[in-house]
Amino acid sequence: MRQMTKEDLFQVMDPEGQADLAAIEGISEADRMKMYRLMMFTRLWNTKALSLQRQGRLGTLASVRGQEASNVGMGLALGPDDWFCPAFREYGAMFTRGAQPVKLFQYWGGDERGAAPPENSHMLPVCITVGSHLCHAVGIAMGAKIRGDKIAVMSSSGDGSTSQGDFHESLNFAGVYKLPVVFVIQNNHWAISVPLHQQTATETISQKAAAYGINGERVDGNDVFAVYLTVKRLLDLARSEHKPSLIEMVTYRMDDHTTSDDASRYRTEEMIGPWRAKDPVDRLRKFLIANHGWDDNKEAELQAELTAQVEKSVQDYEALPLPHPTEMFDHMYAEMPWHLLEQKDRMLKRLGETAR
Amino acid sequence: MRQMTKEDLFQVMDPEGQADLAAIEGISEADRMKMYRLMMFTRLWNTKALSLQRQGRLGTLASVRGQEASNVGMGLALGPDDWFCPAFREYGAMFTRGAQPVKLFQYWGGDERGAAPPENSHMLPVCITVGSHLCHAVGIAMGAKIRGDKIAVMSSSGDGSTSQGDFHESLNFAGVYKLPVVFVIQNNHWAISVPLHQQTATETISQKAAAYGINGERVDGNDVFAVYLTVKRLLDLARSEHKPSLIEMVTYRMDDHTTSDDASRYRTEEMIGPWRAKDPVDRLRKFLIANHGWDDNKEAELQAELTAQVEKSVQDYEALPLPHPTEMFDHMYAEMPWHLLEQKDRMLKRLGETAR
Amino acid sequence: MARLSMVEAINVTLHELMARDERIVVLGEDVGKDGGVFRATVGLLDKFGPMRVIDTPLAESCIVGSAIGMAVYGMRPVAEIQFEGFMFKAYDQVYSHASRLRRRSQGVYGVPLVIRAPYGAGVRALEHHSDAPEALFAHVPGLKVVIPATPSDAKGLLTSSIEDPDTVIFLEPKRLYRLFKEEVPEGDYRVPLGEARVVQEGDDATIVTYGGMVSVCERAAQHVASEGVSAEVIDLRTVWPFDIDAITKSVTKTGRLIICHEAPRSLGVGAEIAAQVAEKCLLSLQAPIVRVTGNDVIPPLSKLEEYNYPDSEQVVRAIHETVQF
Amino acid sequence: MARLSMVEAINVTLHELMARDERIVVLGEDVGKDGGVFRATVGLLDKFGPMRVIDTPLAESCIVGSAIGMAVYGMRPVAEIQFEGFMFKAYDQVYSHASRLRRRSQGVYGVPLVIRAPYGAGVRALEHHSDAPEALFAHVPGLKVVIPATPSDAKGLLTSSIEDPDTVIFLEPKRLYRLFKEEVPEGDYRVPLGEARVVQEGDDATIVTYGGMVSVCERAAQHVASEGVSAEVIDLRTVWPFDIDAITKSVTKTGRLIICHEAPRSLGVGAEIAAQVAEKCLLSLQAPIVRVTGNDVIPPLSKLEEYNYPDSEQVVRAIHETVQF
Ligand SMILES: Cc1ncc(C[n+]2csc(CCOP(=O)(O)OP(=O)(O)O)c2C)c(N)n1
Ligand SMILES: Cc1ncc(C[n+]2csc(CCOP(=O)(O)OP(=O)(O)O)c2C)c(N)n1
Ligand SMILES: [Mg+2]
Ligand SMILES: [Mg+2]
Repeated sequence: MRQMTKEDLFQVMDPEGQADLAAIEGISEADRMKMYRLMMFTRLWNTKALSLQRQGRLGTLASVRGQEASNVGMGLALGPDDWFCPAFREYGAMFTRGAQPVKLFQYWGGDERGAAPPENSHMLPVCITVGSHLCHAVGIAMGAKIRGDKIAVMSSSGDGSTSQGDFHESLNFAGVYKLPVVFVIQNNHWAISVPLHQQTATETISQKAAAYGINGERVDGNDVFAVYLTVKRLLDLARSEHKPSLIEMVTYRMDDHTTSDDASRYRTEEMIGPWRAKDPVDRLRKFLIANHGWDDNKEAELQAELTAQVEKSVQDYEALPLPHPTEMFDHMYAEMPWHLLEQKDRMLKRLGETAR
Repeated sequence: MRQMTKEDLFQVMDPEGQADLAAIEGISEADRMKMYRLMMFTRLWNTKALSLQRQGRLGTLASVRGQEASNVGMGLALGPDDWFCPAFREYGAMFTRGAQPVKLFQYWGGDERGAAPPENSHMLPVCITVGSHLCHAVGIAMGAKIRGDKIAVMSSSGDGSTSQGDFHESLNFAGVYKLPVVFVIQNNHWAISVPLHQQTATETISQKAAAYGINGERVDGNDVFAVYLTVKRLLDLARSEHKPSLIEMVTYRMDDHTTSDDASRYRTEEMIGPWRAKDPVDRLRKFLIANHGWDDNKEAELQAELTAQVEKSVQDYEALPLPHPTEMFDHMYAEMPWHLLEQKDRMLKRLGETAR
Repeated sequence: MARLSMVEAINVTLHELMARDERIVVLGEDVGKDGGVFRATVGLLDKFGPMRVIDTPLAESCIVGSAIGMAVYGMRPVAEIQFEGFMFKAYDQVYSHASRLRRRSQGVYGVPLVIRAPYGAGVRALEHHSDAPEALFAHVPGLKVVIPATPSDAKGLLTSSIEDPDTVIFLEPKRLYRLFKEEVPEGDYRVPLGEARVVQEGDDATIVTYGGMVSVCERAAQHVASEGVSAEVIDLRTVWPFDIDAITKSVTKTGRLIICHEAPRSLGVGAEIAAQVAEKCLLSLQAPIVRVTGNDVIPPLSKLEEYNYPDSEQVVRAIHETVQF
Repeated sequence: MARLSMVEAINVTLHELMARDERIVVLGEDVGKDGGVFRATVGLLDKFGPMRVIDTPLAESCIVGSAIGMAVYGMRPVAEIQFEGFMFKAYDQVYSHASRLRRRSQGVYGVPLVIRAPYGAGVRALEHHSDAPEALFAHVPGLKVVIPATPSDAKGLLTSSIEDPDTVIFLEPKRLYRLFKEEVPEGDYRVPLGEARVVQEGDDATIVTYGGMVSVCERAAQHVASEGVSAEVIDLRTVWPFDIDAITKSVTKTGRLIICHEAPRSLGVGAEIAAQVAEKCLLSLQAPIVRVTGNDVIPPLSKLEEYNYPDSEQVVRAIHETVQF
């Protein structure tokens, strides 16, 4: 088996939007439009979220700008019964699974109730402890295999997550048990201030698959078609042959790590520059213009429509009633034990209320 | 880079004791004799320890039988200033670092005082939590690199340890920082009842090096010359060029996992059979007979001498005074805090003694 | 009813529950072919096959992490950690996820997971094989901690733990695994979580204990009985959230409290019991609260092992102390 | 003396100590080029270079594990865990090794390691960024736990921690990082570990607290002072092993005890304080011991954050309760 190098990079659409049409034959025009719509929506929602944060109307939050293709492409590749285990920078993928924009605002605005995954989304809530949810993806895949359910499971996490012990243990389990699971790594080249080459001494992330006897692939993460085709193919392989995969999405974090971060402390404009030309949204737009009669009018119309959706979700968010302070006791256990009842009661007394 | 397969196995002496004499030129006759002596001593000590355990004179303990070559070979390859971080089945390697047989009896007999590493042995005490000491090896190597000390560090652990998150994090650190560290894996094919193929889906352990951008090698662990030459070469590389390595020693656990285990529950005589013919001690003896005039008389003499040493250490062990109950408070902190003083005092009262 | 040791009772319970609930899956190191290093899972692999009795790689974090995933998927995983001292490799999965996913998902997912581990000292074992870390789980919001003291309770509590919708850390005192046998109810048998057992009634002092210390305290109570002192012995069974009513009721009656556990003293479960009593029934107290516990040390190896954990003599002394105060 | 915030004081301390002791090495995620997510390590990389200020891969277990190795090798590592909620990935290294290697090697090796982490709630952060897990370290035999409440103490305690021959878990209340500045002694400055600080003397009730709750309790004490109630406020500083003499001395004087911490109530440090007092000075107690603490919940996100941790009003109420008992 040959080891992957940096030269291995699956791409079907170049930064100019020129695509290998034969390769993408299986993606209908409607699906291509859906991809664009979701990517654009993700970008607009993300932009809005950043601006709300600056105004103090949202809390700390991680921008997904630059990673819309890898997000939307992998999300759309999932089947309805497949499971998805996201990290914390996957709004685009979450939208493909039916996540409500208002709920995301609610959660990142500091209200846990926004974290509830939509009914039947087969999606875990956001995972913030880097890498640890890969084990959960493995467990879901074990459950599916035990039950004989023909589904696949996909996790998503960053290049930084590949340094965690849980990454290793998860991929090893997947290899040993031949699980229907696909581990997607969003290689956006940074883990806060740590660049990829200080995260690992390997040339690629996909080559790490060799340590687990599983399949490793390396994809242009800014090419939504390449992302979609690869993830779909490997999810199929997982579902039908119980072959697990590690997929490296080569992309870039265009913004600060989060709104609490100031990336200028550790990276220069020269580093980002080359990636601007590879923008995933622009790339797909160019393709649509060349191949599907997309134009400025349609663009303006779409943006207006999606912007209105985003604005509506902001209004809905801001109209949400505050959680009652005792909400913090909810869902700690299926049934509230005495010590929490006591503490809840104390809280109510503090608030001058009586037991609810 | 080509991926290692099962066919890759460095050997310079075959199971019949026939060696590539050119390859072992650099190992003097005295060194060869020393290897044999230490391997034989390890085997005799180990046999005695197992029998003491059966008689209730020692506690639970893990037999090293079958792994004497990989133990002694790697131990002798270390330079005097190098560091060694063992797991729990490395008596042979520990003897090469000056470990006192009586101390090992003391420790495995249930008295912590036996765990004290010999002065200047640059050896950590036994590590029982599988895989976790690989991080310590990394840290020692970081310390050495920071200080500019020209030393190398070696850890030893089992095939089972490669499934642990700490294995992964350690090898990744070693790759990223280019540390003078060599991770030796004793692939004895079992982690208690779990055979290698249920531990990992890879064909070899050495191929896991590819996930860290470090050097991986695969060695016949029952060939003491191959072990010694490889470890020495890679320790040199670590010391002089800060190149870390992962070395897989292919060997076999000939006995039960520990004295608490009954391997007949999960492995058959047929599985062990082929490995009897590869015995590392017999192999070296055949070599010595063929090349250095070793004979039955010399063998009998050596065995008598070493057996007497072992017996002496048993006597010394059994003559050791029991630890005083308050010994458990020693070395918990450099200076005993009030709560331990209080507890120690309570213990003395319980014993009817007054403060010491 | 059959006479069973605790480890047999656990084994029988797993057999029975797995037979009647397909969702139950057992996983861990050496739980399959080997039947577990203490034989707690023996026979399960033959009966239920490798899909439901899973020998895992040597990786505690993913044993627990994957069990969490299975639980979310609707299974009822019972994960074995080979010894309590190795639970810390999985601590993040327990602390950050098992205890939190219900709330993080706002009740959409639960984690009905049982993590079993042999627990405590008393079998002359190696380092990391004699620890008593229950407090480190009890302090984590969202968890339950159970420690049985008899074979019957082991069955009844394990059943309730596996049926519980939340994560239960189920610690099995090694010293009791084979110490004695007793009649264990056959078939369906539950001991509800959160309910203590009054092992012996008494009026002069309350002894709150659990796990391997229950019989130690029982013996102490019998000893002082011969001196005319009547001590009430309470076995918590569920170590957290413990049965506060049983404790306060008894202390209100006796006015004296002795707490006994083998775990390190400081910030142990005993500290919380003392704090609750000092808050809820201080005025009933006629003597200082006494804790008889393991020391704040690394549990010593066999040569000193017995000196670290409480014995009946110490408990007797503590009873004398409080009663004569 | 310079007026510094707590995070500045920590930064200055690291600068000064690293300049005078070559053995000190700082490592962690984003501690180098970025200067730390809270800027605690800013400037160190430029001054001391990448050999002593080490940006690590994203792997907490090996951050602590490798720091242990460095400590054994004779360095004085100061490991930063980016947020307290991520310490659990390294928990096994702390529990099984940092706290044990001295004894395991019979004193041949020690682990003079400081693990720094931003700690606690109050900065409207994400999940895992507002936890208060000190009890989970205090219960582990062999560790010390330190939580400063002022910039000067941060300097003095960090200095003592780095010079200490054993492992110290050094938790830095995020809410205090920039809350206020004060004059911080320049140059060599030590606050000995294990010594509490009497923040305010008083006769009617004792309030034992630490970290971010110290100023909350101080305000409460000032409030009740205006009502003629004199409360003594004790800042533990070293949370474990805490200054037992300071506590018992004060409680013996006042007869009333309030304990305040933001960490979850059950099995928290407060439980141990209560247990110690219930054992050592029960007869001095004129009222039940009251704990004012965080709840046994996942620290809520920003919208409810302030409702979870104690505020001065609650402490005032607790003082009233005990004084009027
Ligand atoms: C276990 C853990 N350690 C530290 C952090 C703090 N942290 C949040 S995101 C991040 C970097 C993550 O990098 P990567 O995995 O590449 O994902 P990205 O942020 O680039 O999407 C760090 C260190 C965390 N969330 N979890
Ligand atoms: C973290 C951890 N989990 C479980 C154990 C129990 N245990 C002791 S040895 C062992 C198997 C180790 O296998 P391997 O690493 O191959 O070493 P070997 O015993 O073959 O020398 C296990 C599971 C342990 N010591 N540490
Ligand atoms: Mg990244
Ligand atoms: Mg092995």
